[in-house]
Amino acid sequence: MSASISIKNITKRYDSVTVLDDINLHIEDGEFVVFLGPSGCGKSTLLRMIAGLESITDGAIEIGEKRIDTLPPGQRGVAMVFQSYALYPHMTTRQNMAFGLENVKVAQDEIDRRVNDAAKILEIDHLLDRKPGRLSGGQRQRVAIGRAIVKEPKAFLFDEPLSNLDAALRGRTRLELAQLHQRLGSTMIFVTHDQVEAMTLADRIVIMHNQKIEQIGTPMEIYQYPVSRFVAEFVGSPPMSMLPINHIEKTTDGVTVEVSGAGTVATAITLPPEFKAKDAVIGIRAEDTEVVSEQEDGLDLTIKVVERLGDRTLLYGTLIDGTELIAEDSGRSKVKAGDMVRVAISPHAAHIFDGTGLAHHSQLEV
Amino acid sequence: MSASISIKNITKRYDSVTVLDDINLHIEDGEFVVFLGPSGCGKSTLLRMIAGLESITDGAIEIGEKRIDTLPPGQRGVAMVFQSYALYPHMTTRQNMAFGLENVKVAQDEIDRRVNDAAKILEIDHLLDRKPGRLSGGQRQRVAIGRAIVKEPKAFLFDEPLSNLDAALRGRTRLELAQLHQRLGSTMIFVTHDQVEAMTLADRIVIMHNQKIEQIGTPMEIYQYPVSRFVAEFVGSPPMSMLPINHIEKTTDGVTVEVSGAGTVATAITLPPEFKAKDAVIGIRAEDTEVVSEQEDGLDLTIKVVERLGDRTLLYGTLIDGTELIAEDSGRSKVKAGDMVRVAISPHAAHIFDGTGLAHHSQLEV
Amino acid sequence: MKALNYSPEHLTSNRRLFWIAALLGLIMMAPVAWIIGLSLKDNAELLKGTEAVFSFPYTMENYANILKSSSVFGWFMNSMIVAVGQTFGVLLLSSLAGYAFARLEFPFRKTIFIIVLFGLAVPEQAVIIARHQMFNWFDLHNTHIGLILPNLSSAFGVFLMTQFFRAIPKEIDEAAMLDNTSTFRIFWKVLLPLTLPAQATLGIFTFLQAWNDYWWPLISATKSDMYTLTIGIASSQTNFAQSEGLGFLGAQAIFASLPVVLVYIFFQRHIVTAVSGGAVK
Amino acid sequence: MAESYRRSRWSNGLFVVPYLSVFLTLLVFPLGWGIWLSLNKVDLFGGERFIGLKNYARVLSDPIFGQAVKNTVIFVGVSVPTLVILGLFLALALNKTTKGSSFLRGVFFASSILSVTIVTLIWRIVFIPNDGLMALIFEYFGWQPIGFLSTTGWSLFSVGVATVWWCIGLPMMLFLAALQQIPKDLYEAAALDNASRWRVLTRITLPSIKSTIMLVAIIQVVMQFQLFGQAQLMTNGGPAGSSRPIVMYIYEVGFLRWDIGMGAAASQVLFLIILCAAMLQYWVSTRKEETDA
Amino acid sequence: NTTIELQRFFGACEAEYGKVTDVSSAVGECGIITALVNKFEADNPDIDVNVTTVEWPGYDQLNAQLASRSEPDVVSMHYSAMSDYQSRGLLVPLDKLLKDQNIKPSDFTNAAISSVTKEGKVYALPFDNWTMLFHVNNNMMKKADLMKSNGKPILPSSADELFAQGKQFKDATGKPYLVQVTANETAVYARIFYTLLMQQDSKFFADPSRIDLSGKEAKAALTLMKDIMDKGLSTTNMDYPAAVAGFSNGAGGIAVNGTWLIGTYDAQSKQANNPLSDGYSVFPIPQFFKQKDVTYADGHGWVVPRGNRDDEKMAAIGKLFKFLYDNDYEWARTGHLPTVKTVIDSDKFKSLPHRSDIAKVAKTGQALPAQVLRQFAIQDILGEELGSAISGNKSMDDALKTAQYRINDLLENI
Ligand SMILES: Nc1ncnc2c1ncn2[C@@H]1O[C@H](COP(=O)(O)OP(=O)(O)OP(=O)(O)O)[C@@H](O)[C@H]1O
Ligand SMILES: Nc1ncnc2c1ncn2[C@@H]1O[C@H](COP(=O)(O)OP(=O)(O)OP(=O)(O)O)[C@@H](O)[C@H]1O
Ligand SMILES: [Mg+2]
Ligand SMILES: [Mg+2]
Repeated sequence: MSASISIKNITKRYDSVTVLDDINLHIEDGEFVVFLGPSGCGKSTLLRMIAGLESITDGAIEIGEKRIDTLPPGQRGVAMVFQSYALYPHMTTRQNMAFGLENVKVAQDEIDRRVNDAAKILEIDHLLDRKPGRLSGGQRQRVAIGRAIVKEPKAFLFDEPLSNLDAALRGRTRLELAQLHQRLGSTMIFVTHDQVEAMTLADRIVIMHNQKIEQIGTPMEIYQYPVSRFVAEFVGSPPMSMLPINHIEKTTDGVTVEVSGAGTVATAITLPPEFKAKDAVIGIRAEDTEVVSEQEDGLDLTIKVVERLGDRTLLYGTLIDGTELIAEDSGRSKVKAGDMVRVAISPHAAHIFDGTGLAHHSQLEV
Repeated sequence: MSASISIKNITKRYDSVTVLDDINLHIEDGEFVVFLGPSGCGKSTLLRMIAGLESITDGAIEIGEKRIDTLPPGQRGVAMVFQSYALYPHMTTRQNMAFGLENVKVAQDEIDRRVNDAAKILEIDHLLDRKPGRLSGGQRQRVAIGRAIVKEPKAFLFDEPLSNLDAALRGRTRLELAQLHQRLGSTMIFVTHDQVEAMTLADRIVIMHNQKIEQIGTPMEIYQYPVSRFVAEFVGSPPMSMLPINHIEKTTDGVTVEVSGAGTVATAITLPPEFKAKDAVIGIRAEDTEVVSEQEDGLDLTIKVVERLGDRTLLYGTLIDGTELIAEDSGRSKVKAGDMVRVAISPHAAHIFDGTGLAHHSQLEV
Repeated sequence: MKALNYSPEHLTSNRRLFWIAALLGLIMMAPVAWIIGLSLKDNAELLKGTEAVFSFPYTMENYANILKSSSVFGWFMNSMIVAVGQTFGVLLLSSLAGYAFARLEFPFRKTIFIIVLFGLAVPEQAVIIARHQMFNWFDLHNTHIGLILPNLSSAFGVFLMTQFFRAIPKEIDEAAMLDNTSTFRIFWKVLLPLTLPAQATLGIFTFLQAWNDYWWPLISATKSDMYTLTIGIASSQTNFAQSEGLGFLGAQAIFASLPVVLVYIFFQRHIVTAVSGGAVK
Repeated sequence: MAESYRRSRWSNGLFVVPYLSVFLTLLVFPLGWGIWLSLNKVDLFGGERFIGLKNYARVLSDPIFGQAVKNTVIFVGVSVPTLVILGLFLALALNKTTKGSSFLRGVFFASSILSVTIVTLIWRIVFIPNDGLMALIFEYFGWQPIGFLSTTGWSLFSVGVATVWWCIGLPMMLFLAALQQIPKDLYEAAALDNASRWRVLTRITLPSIKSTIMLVAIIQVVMQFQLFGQAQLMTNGGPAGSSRPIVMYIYEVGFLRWDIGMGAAASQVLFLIILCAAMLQYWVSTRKEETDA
Repeated sequence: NTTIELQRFFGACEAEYGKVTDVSSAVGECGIITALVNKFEADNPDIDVNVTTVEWPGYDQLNAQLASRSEPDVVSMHYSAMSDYQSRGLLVPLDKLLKDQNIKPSDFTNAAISSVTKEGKVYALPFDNWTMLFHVNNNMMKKADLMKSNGKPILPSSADELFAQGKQFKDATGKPYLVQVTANETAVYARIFYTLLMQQDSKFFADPSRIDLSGKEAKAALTLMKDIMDKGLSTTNMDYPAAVAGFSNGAGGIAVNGTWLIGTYDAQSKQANNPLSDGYSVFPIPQFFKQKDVTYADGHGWVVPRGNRDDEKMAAIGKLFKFLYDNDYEWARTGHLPTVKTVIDSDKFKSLPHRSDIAKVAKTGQALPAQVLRQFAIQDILGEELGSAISGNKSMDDALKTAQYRINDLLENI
């Protein structure tokens, strides 16, 4: 029942404000795609346009080769799970799930079968006669998904369905969603502005920014080869540290850059001739740093805050010239706020961004 | 202005339901203590009892050696930041912050000084004339904290102040709170059920469970030496994997256990004679596992779900007998769902829990 | 590629319903238009037949005649004083009581609240005689106070304000408690400002009721300089007043309604937002 | 031991004292007095003589009172559902932000602000034979004229029309407010669920505003049981008492016949009827809630 | 200065007559009484008259004032309402006050003075008498060939004639013979019914504390009233204003209505181009039964409610009453019948339009026995029940029986 989705030259304007500008995207049958971007970048709008809840200013949407943007929402064959779940509060779980099928006059025994199957998959069969008011957040969420499943849609659309849950539940539910996708093999689109969610769920991530699609790629592509400084800073937690570059020198392996407060760093990055050196920065992820002993080479970092995550420890500090840098240490780190530590950075993992934000990566790694 | 807090034999009952049962706790002057526990365990209740918003069934509370549970909330010298912020919607930021001081007739220039100072610390000086309706979530949060700061309280109480924020903002605000604590050096109590928050913020964590305090300790103590299976499973993300123990054998270094689906594991744990072997389990954190090549020793894990967090990758899988285990691999892991990988576990980092949930740790590590 | 555009608007709106409502609206307005028409006609002309409404000439004479009566402005002022006084009184009492019922604990709170709710069902006839007698004792007849007081006992306002106060998050007053705020100051400085939309709603309803009140002013204000507009206009009709002429009557109806219409137009926005509880969230 | 700051205190009761004193002196005390009067033989100028429940016996055995109760019950039974359904219909039709619908909302609410004298004046001028608006319309279409105010059956109907016209604003406003509180995404979910308009109305909208429907119905029942002005001024209860409501009976007995005791007794009976009707309604609605919770 | 608080109905017309002291220039009830009071104040600078106008009939307000002991000094009151107040000791006897002003009971017409005398004392200054009349549209009567050669309409002198002429009228004009108030207000039914009973010399209030409607007279009166309706002789469904306007517009031949409309209709008859132009006349209700020439009458008087008043104030009130007595003619211009014999016999009065045609009402007019209480309430009950019978909702016997039962129940429980 699943199908591919094509978004062709979609534009959305409210009066004079352009919210989405000429978006093109093809989603494969059975793919799990996540729209990721900062708040207000138009993710929900795009999703709701696919669902038919928002009109389209320009462009077309096709599901399984068939143009659907002229159809009413109910006839597009998509199911949506809302951020607030939008369960019908006065109906039981069973009624909530059956409602859509009753509307199109599916036979009663078929409805029962589908509802029971979905309830079993989601482990909510014991909740079928409760109303939403008496369900916990996680259970509501599952009912909302169940309501989508029973319709056997061509595609599932999720609009930040996890943002109402607390951290623990969010982690669990994320896992369940991933398993669900494996089991059903349906096309799914998931909207979020939480990059951890995006990274853990997506086959491909669509990064949206400034009314445009900034990058499309697998989670690893996006994490390791961000196309721009925006993507690099937006994806990854803690965010990538950015150190201003004073001077660049070409070597055979790549370039060696002089970073204020950190001396020279040899990288494996080759820069094209048109590279704009002004305002260029070098980006380093916390996991590409290492706390080393005083004797070894490295940068001196004055620690401001220590975040102990159990399995690892994040050190937020400043270099001698005041530039901020986040370093990582092991979970059993003894570093305290106020300490000065020596940090080595792995030059091959660094990224360079030019003045316009365009990214350049090391050619060595894979 | 900060002071220590002593909670002595506090009990709280609603009619016949006991919510807190004979709680004892001493918080040092200037300490940052986090109450952590599952939803409904009584964290908010305890905090609100300190603030004076909830009556005490039995026991006493002292702040700086002075008994305060008989005073009205305003006179206890504590400030509280609510989950929903509870800003006065009709007052500007400045009025919100000044209101409490005006109530006790602080001189106007003193009020101005304190409000301006606090606003500067929190970087909200440009927002002083806005009303809450025109502030973003993070800004509201800071105003709520500012309202607490200007009162120069003996202690700050926070009731899940971050749970209304989205993931990104939550991370940033967590950092700010930690810095604020360093700057002010005040006694702070922070309630949460999010263990990441607890780990990153606390000097000491108070784990609550079943109307009782389950464990008090620094984040590292709690992470590394959980006193019980409950704490071990509650703290840490992903949660510790628990493998059932079939048989235990004493060795000179500690005990060697036979785990179903995993063979024998030699640990550095010595067990007391009264140890109850029935239903005992061995606990292993994901970071204490390693994906090794087929040739090496280890357990065969069939991967169900792969969570890529960028800097590392979590592998959720099952052992041959169906036991679930979570393993960790590097951020650049190539493992896919459905793969079978060999996982080595570090025996010294393992924990053993007996049938009643009591924990036993390796004596070697520090 | 131009989007053919399916508009999701139709989810909630229905054109046909709207046009039926518009038609009903015409029917609603017809009687008022009829009265306005009559009020603009010469009475003698109307005597020959009311079809005259549909043709020229029109005249303002009926209105001029009302204004010529020197007492009208005094009555108008009385109505204003009574309506405004009653509105403020009801708002104050209801807010105080609503706050206490919604937020404070005191002995017998629930019982008292239920008793007050029973008050909603008491018909005016069941109390009016005793009230009249009581006002004798205190010499309150023919005073503004005497006209204002009785409706202050209406339980509706208390009921409404209690609901509104309940809708305000509890944390707000807890925060205020921690700010060392006295109970009264919490009410006055913190919560009351948050109920402004509710005050607007209750205020408008109370004002309308006071303005249109009939029986109590009739038997309490027995001196003509204490008449309210409603009573005054009724009294100035001759016996079998109707023979005075439909136009004049129509003009009186329009004239007496004018201030409330203005109040309504002025506060209309607030009614809608207030009733929907817009601002208190 | 220690007390919570939110504890129950007498001093908190001070906030209800102002209202409560007005409530007690101007409502409860007169009500008690009214009950006392109802046990006495007394006219407008005093001369009380205790006669026990005789006034009640007279009221309850008076066929005119019986007729008034019947009229009132019929009136309430027809006008309240009409107000609720019509109010609901208008709210549904006008629940939009367009200029046109906000104008119409104003139109439908505007009549609520008129006083009863003016409302009845308007409707008498509409209903009177020969020169009335209805008469002109009937004449125009060549229909047989109807004595709206002077024919048994029609008279109560005409009072009802005026009442609905007068009172429709408040239910509409309350329903509009309730409709605006329904989360928009419920409708979006329903659209994705392929629900027809009718199913959206019956399965989403109506269940969501159930409590408001109840509230409006109770308010209207309490108000319409106290029908007086419209009947007094439009039909004077006629013809043959066929449009005389309970309150008008009370007025006639108390003020025209000066029989205050009997009037008071009738008032208490009315009070009881209203109370029972409101509580019955409340009970029915909450009971249903419980059983399907 | 002495201030007299005067409370009256008759409406307010400050705008038009607030300053007028020339009584002869005023028209209408409101205009004339306003001008009269103005004139009195002008004549007596030491006396202020403070007028409160109440909505007709104003007894709710008066009751409230009496109950709260804030009574005015002088109040307008119907004769039919007086016994209620007098019997409860709420009115001050005026014998001495009138005597001091040299006004003798015998100066008034019999119909007037008997209505205000209770238990041998006079309780009001009688101001006017009014009855129901036949207001006739001569123009339509002419069409129906019901005019005498002397320019007066032919009116029935028996029930049979009534039906015959009514039919003749209807056949000729297509309009009903009578224009009656049958909707909303039922008082007219009661007044006609009283008249018809009195014409049969029925002693239905032989005992003022109970009514007797069981006799054949009551049945006969009601039968006549119902036949008028059943035979289509009357307009239907008209309320008071509709009936008043209806007659003006030629809705029927004869309006059955009160004295107070004479002025209005006469004025219309003097204008051109309306159905009444040059064709209006008015007569007492014909004698349908042979026994007695009589018609039910009521009237307005001025009473003084109980209360503490010093001699000076009583004297001032006396002066006011004397003034009103002296100006009874002016009041009679409204259409009401004067109560002062000399006025009713005067040429000045007789030369007022139509007055000679109805002057005999002053003699034939008769009120209910003065001791009958709650006449307003009785009139309502009676009107309602008669209305039921006439409209066919009840049988006549049933209606009369119910009326009698309800009225007696009311009277028993006073
Ligand atoms: N009705 C509207 N009129 C004008 N602008 C609108 C309207 N609805 C949405 N927008 C704008 O469109 C932009 C995109 O909104 P959208 O809800 O799609 O953002 P989002 O990416 O889903 O953000 P979030 O993560 O906060 O949900 C926003 O800047 C918003 O302000
Ligand atoms: N008024 C009350 N009556 C009875 N039980 C109550 C009352 N208030 C709270 N409780 C119970 O007390 C327990 C503790 O509540 P509390 O709010 O302190 O939990 P919490 O630890 O803050 O949970 P959460 O993380 O969900 O905020 C809960 O089980 C709750 O059901
Ligand atoms: Mg969104
Ligand atoms: Mg809590």
